[in-house]
Amino acid sequence: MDQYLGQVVMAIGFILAILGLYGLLSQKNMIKMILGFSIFTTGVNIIMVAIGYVKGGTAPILDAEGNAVAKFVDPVPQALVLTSIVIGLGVTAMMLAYVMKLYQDKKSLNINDYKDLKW
Amino acid sequence: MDYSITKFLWSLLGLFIILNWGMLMSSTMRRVGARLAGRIGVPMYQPWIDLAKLMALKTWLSHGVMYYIGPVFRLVGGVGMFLFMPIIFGSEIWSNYSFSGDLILLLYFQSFGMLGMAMGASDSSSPHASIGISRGLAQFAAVEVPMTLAVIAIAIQHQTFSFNSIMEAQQGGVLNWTIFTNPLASIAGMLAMLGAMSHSPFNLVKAPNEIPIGPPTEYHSSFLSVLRTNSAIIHVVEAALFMNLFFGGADTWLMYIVKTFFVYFISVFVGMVFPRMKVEDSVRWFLKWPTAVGIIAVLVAAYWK
Amino acid sequence: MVGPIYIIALALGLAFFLGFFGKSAKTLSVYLMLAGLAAMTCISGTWLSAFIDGSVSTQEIYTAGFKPPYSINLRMGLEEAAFTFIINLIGLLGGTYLFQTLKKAGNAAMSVFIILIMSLNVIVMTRDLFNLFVFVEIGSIATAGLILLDKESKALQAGLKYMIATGVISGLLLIGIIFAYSFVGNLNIDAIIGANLAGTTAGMVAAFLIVVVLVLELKPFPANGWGLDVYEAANPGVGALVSAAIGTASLFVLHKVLPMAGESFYPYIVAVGVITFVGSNLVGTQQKNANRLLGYSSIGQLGLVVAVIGLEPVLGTSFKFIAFALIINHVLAKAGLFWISGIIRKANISEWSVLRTKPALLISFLIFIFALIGFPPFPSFFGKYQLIMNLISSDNIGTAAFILIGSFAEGIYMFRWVGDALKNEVAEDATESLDCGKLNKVLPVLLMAVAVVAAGYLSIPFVDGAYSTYFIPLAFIMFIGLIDSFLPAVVKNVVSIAGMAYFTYVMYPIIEGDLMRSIFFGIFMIGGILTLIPGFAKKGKREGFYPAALLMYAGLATIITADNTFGFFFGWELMTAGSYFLIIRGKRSKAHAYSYMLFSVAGAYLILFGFGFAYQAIGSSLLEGLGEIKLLPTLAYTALAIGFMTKTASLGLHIWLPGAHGEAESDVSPMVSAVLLKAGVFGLMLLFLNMGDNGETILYVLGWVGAFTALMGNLSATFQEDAKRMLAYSSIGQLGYILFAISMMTTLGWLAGFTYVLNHFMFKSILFMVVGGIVVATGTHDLYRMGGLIKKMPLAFIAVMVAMITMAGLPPLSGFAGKWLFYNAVILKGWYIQGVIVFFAGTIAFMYAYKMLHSIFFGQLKDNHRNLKELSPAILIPAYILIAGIMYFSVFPQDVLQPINELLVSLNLGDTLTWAADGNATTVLSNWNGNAVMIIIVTTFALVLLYTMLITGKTKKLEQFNIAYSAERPFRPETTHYSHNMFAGLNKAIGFLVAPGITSFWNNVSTMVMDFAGMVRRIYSGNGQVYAGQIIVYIIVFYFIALGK
Amino acid sequence: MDKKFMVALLVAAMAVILFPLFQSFEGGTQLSELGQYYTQNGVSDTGATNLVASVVVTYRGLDTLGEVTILFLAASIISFFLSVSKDDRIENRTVMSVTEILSTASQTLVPIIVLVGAYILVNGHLTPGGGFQGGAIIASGTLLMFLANPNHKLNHTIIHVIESTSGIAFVAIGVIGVLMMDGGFLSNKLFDLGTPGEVISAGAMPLINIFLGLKVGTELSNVLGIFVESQNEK
Repeated sequence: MDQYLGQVVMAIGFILAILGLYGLLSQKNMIKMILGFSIFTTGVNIIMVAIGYVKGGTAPILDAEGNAVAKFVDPVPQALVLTSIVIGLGVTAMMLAYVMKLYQDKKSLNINDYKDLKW
Repeated sequence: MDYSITKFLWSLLGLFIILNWGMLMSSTMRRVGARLAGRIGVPMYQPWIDLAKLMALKTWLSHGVMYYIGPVFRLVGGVGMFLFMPIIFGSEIWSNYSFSGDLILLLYFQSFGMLGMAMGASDSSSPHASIGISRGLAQFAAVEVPMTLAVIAIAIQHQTFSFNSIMEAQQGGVLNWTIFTNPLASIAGMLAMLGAMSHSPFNLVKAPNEIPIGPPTEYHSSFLSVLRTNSAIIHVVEAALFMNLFFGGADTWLMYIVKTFFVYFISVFVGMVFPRMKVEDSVRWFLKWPTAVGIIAVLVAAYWK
Repeated sequence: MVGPIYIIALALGLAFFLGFFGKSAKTLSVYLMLAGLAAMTCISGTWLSAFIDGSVSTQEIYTAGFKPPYSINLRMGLEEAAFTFIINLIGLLGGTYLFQTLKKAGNAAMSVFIILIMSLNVIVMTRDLFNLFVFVEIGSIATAGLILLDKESKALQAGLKYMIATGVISGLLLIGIIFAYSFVGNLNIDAIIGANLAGTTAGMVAAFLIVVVLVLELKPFPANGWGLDVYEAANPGVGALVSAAIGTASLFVLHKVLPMAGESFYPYIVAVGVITFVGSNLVGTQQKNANRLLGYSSIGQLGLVVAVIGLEPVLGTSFKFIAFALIINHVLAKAGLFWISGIIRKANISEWSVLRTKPALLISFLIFIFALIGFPPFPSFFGKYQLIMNLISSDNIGTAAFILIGSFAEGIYMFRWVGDALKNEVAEDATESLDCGKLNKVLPVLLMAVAVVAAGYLSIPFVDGAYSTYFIPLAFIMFIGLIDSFLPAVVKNVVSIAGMAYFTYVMYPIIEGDLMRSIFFGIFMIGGILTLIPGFAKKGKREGFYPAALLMYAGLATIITADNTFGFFFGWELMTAGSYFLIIRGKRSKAHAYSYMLFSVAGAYLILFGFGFAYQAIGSSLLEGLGEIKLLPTLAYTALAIGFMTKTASLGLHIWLPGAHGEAESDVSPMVSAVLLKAGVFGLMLLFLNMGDNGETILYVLGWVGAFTALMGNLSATFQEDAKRMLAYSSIGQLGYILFAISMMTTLGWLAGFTYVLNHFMFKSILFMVVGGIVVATGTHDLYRMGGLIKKMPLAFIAVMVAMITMAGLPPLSGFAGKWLFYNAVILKGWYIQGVIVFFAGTIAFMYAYKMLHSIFFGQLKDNHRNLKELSPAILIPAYILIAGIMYFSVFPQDVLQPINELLVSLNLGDTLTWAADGNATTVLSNWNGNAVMIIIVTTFALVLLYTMLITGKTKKLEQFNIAYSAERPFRPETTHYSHNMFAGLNKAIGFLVAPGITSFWNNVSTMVMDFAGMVRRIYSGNGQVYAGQIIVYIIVFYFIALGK
Repeated sequence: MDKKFMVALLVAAMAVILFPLFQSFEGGTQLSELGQYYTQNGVSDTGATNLVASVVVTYRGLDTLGEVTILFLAASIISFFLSVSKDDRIENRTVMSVTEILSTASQTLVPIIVLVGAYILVNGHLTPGGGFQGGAIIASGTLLMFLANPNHKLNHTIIHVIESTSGIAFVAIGVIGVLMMDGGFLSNKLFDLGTPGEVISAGAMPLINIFLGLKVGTELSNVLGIFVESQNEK
């Protein structure tokens, strides 16, 4: 299992990203679209984490003396994913706010009802 | 360039001969026409009497300056055409002022009198005058097409626009005449001539009999005498033009008279046989057959060049 | 110097600081924000000036005290300084512009605004890939926030679509970045570029994802519905930011990151850019909403720069200039237009006529539009010229062609817009919605307008063949423009004529000794002065007339004096612009000026295209290159010929002329007809002299085109009832003669051509001046409503008669010289049938000459014209000066034609004409002595007149109605004036020849383009989800085309 | 064609494009160049034993600043356009009553949550955690409060003051790094790096973590508060 941990997590990441994309593109309900988007970003985040994986590695935290006790996983993707999560959060929050406001306007969550601008 | 008084007097004499010959020809034709219609016709001297009478009638009336000058333009056109073309081939005395230009000059100078006349008649304010002019111009434009084609074919054939050179090329026997060396161009040219002479069937412009239409209708007395003078001159000059181009020109006055009479007779004869055409029909007709013949003539000439 | 990092610190600190105020102290907050933006602008500005001085070198800024790649670093070099400066400046001016809106929206909006600008700075400066991602996201979110400034439902929808689209692409960007990190072990952009990421399949996919997302940030056609909605729905102030600032930053990023994907990827970026440029502009042709239209244009312009970025390896040393010129042009013009849109507050472009109430804004608007289309003297003109030259030099002919097509498509809607603004009625309540009371709205617009002109001036050193002297007449025109609103027309006329005379005096030495140029220079300059004189008859201020006229003449002069293709094209475009503004002044000229402009622009691009081949041949702009074209010479020469023929209005390209010349103001018509058309002739002559053996076929075809143009033009003129249109069609016919004549490429042909050029210049000036004056006096264009004016205007009549006799080519006037040369040339050349067509056209010319003389001057005087007087001396004096010219030419043709003959012999066109001392001209075929003809005819005329007077005596004038008319005496002039449908017989016989087939052909073409555009734009369904799907489709298609192998 | 089917096709094509990426992934055999550097030099460079924290706060401090900015932006924008004017506001809207258990539990749990958050935040440079994590936990306390009492009012003034102060402080620390230490923006070496493993160590990192935590915590709370309050619109 350990042998393929990286690949498994990576696969999960890709599958989630693709599924999230599918949800975003196929659901008419805007809340569900945002859920799809969330799943998509989660998948991407998982991919990022998986990239940093090193077989047999542990969290990149040194012991109290500041010595490396074990083989570490890559700290960089972990740091990046933190940023990525926050960005995803910000974007999702904004999208939700938009949808709330749109719903107040037309009382509909169907994306097809918001086509005032076109051509 | 000879601008001497002698030259001037010789030309004046030529003009006088031609004027009288033109009037004679006109009365002859009127008689011929009358005989064909079973009438006796006017006496041979009728044109002289008419001219004298018209000249004697002093008019007091004019519609305006252009009305006055219109006949002047017209006569200048006729006289000018006469002056720019040599009368007798090979004769220095009878060469007129042909040194100043050649066939091209003549072709364009034709229109000089027409334009002046048109403006003069227009100045009379009568719609009939301008109706006649508009028809005349339309027909003239169409006639010019086969005419131009014929001229170009001849120019290609002889590689010149000069009257003297064209006539020279036709010397030495009837078979050297353009009508035999270049029959297609001649046909196109002669057909164009029918239009240029404005006889029936292409005389809707003047249409003298049925309706009072056309520029000459607007003029009377001495103005009309100027126009009559011009028409006598122009008939001969036109005929001489075609004679020079197609029938070898004239090297004596006798030949001149015979050949111009013959050319003139053709146009009158056709007129006696065919009824008058509407202007759109005549435009179509000129742009159809004579033009087709002319194009073939040009192509053939270009091929043989 | 203040470190660039302070831009970030300052902006963020200020943004956070504004949070203290909560909802209070809004005015103070706005001022603080503007102060912050000003400080940011200053920082980048001082860096920029230091870089230009060369006093600093590129700086690397390390954060956290560690060297890259271990920490994030920023770079400040010349390019970064320039781009951040532009962005900050747009931020500052945009913030100023949005002052009231931001104040109303509150402190949060101001924070968002300043953060947006800050993020763009970082995007430009950062050299770290992930950092780039973070700040791109900041930019996106900030934009999504600003879209809501107006809190409208449409803005909300647009914002959501924008968020969905950017969300999807940023996720994909992240995948690309993390894998790039995985492959290279690094996030530093320079390190990744150095590591050959694209070397492996997976690495290429990663690089592809990064690049394609950055391309998508630029809203490539057709995956850009979300971007368009933003432009349409957002406050125009925000649209300006999106288009100018964000677009600029995104372009820089693409440029920065593109090397990751390797050399082989560049062509695809070119394709993406070109497709966007062409597609977006084409679809834009159907658009009427101003902001959305600006969106289409923005996307198109950015696409053009994307293509240029992709062309970097091809463009070499010119790349930076071209890219920067196009960007700066786009930024300044587009920001200005968006801001104007916010002031105008009219959604539909047809209501933009309200601009006319604000001249400063109107002029700015025109500057921006002409800058966008690439007219001189704006930077995009320089950029596009150099771009096309380099593209063709490097054998990228297709790319060059598509870029020109895209530019033309942009012209289609831009000039429709200009037409609407200049000509549509201003509704009474239209000014109510205007929002230009505040200086902070108007000032940024004016600054942009000044800046775009200045940027054009600064472009001069970068383009081969561009001289600063080209700007001298422009400076004079600007001066005239400044006094335009204050002074009466008379004063401006004097100043203009003086200016032109002085300019002629100064410029003449440049071309002295070159007879061909001298002739055209004479026509343009003397013609210019003479055609300005009738302006003295006009009253009022005539705002806009003098700048336009002088612009045209400046262009014409530049065409002649230029020694290189750049100068020629510069002049050509100035002339086009000037003449457009002249033509559109006519009351009913909107549609005609529009079609004039479209043909002109298309022709200009063809010329530019052809010039590219000349540039390719010799590697510089010199005109000599025209003769050296080796690469596709037939294509190049054909393009040039068609380009010039749009100006000479040859058959098929003529449909703009009758309306444009016919509807123009009375003193504009002679300018654009008698003078302007000769520019096309000059171009053709220049071209023909250089074509050599490659041009045989082209010349042969053009000969036929010329012949049919002459026939069609004259025949159409004959059937016109509108006096000025008749003259306009007559111009088409005359230009047909000229085209035919010079296509023969023989001394006689060219001599005929020059004769026609000179004659047409003189008689058409007279005709348009006098007839134009009569049209104004009688208040009608219709010939059949005039009549009998010879009694009222005898001098005008004589002028028209002389002009008409010249036109008809009757001896003894100079028109016959052309005819005589023609006959000789035709026979010697062997173009018999074409020649006959031309001669037929000549006799037809005779008909409309009569129709015009008769209808105006003869026949019945109308009751409402009984009080008319002779035309103003302002018209008659220049007309009679020209008549004197015709007379001189008629009496002494050899004085004019002999030098030209010598010139033509020296040009190796053959020596076939000899001149005798007495003026007799001889060819192998014919002779003609103009002098003698004149003497004989004048003498004969005098004698015959004398004779007539002798036999006639003194006459008395008849009353008007004293005529016999079908046995009735008429009492109304209208019933007795035979003019309408005068040549009915001819029309019945051959009228079908001029059935408007060509007009309907072009109508069909334009309908087809419009329908196509209408069809394509259906992809913008308005559904945000569909837009996201389109992005995915775009990526997939792009991937399989670029990497599918 | 069915829309969903088409979307599925699209997504499948996307998967095909992404597949080479997946295929190239070898399951983590060795550290990247950067990772190696950080594990070897991270402690000596920054004095923090939590390497992730040293990357987040120091090496990639500018990203973190950007990240905070994004939250700030989101909060600002949402507050800007979801804010309800006083006239349209219902002061106390009736909501489903909350169970005794939830309201009581929240009263006890919230302080503990905040405390945990504070701990994680302060020890960010030593143990897993840091400013973001701590801030997020603190915000979860706010969430619990709202769940227990939807009509709870946040004091926006305090939130704004904390938010702005910590934001400005963050930027100020960065600028001081440039001015004083010549070490570059957001340098960690403002203070002595100290002994790795101790609470007061790792230079400016703990301070930054605290400001970061405060900012994140207040911003997330703010966003929650706005969402809740926006439901009060008539």
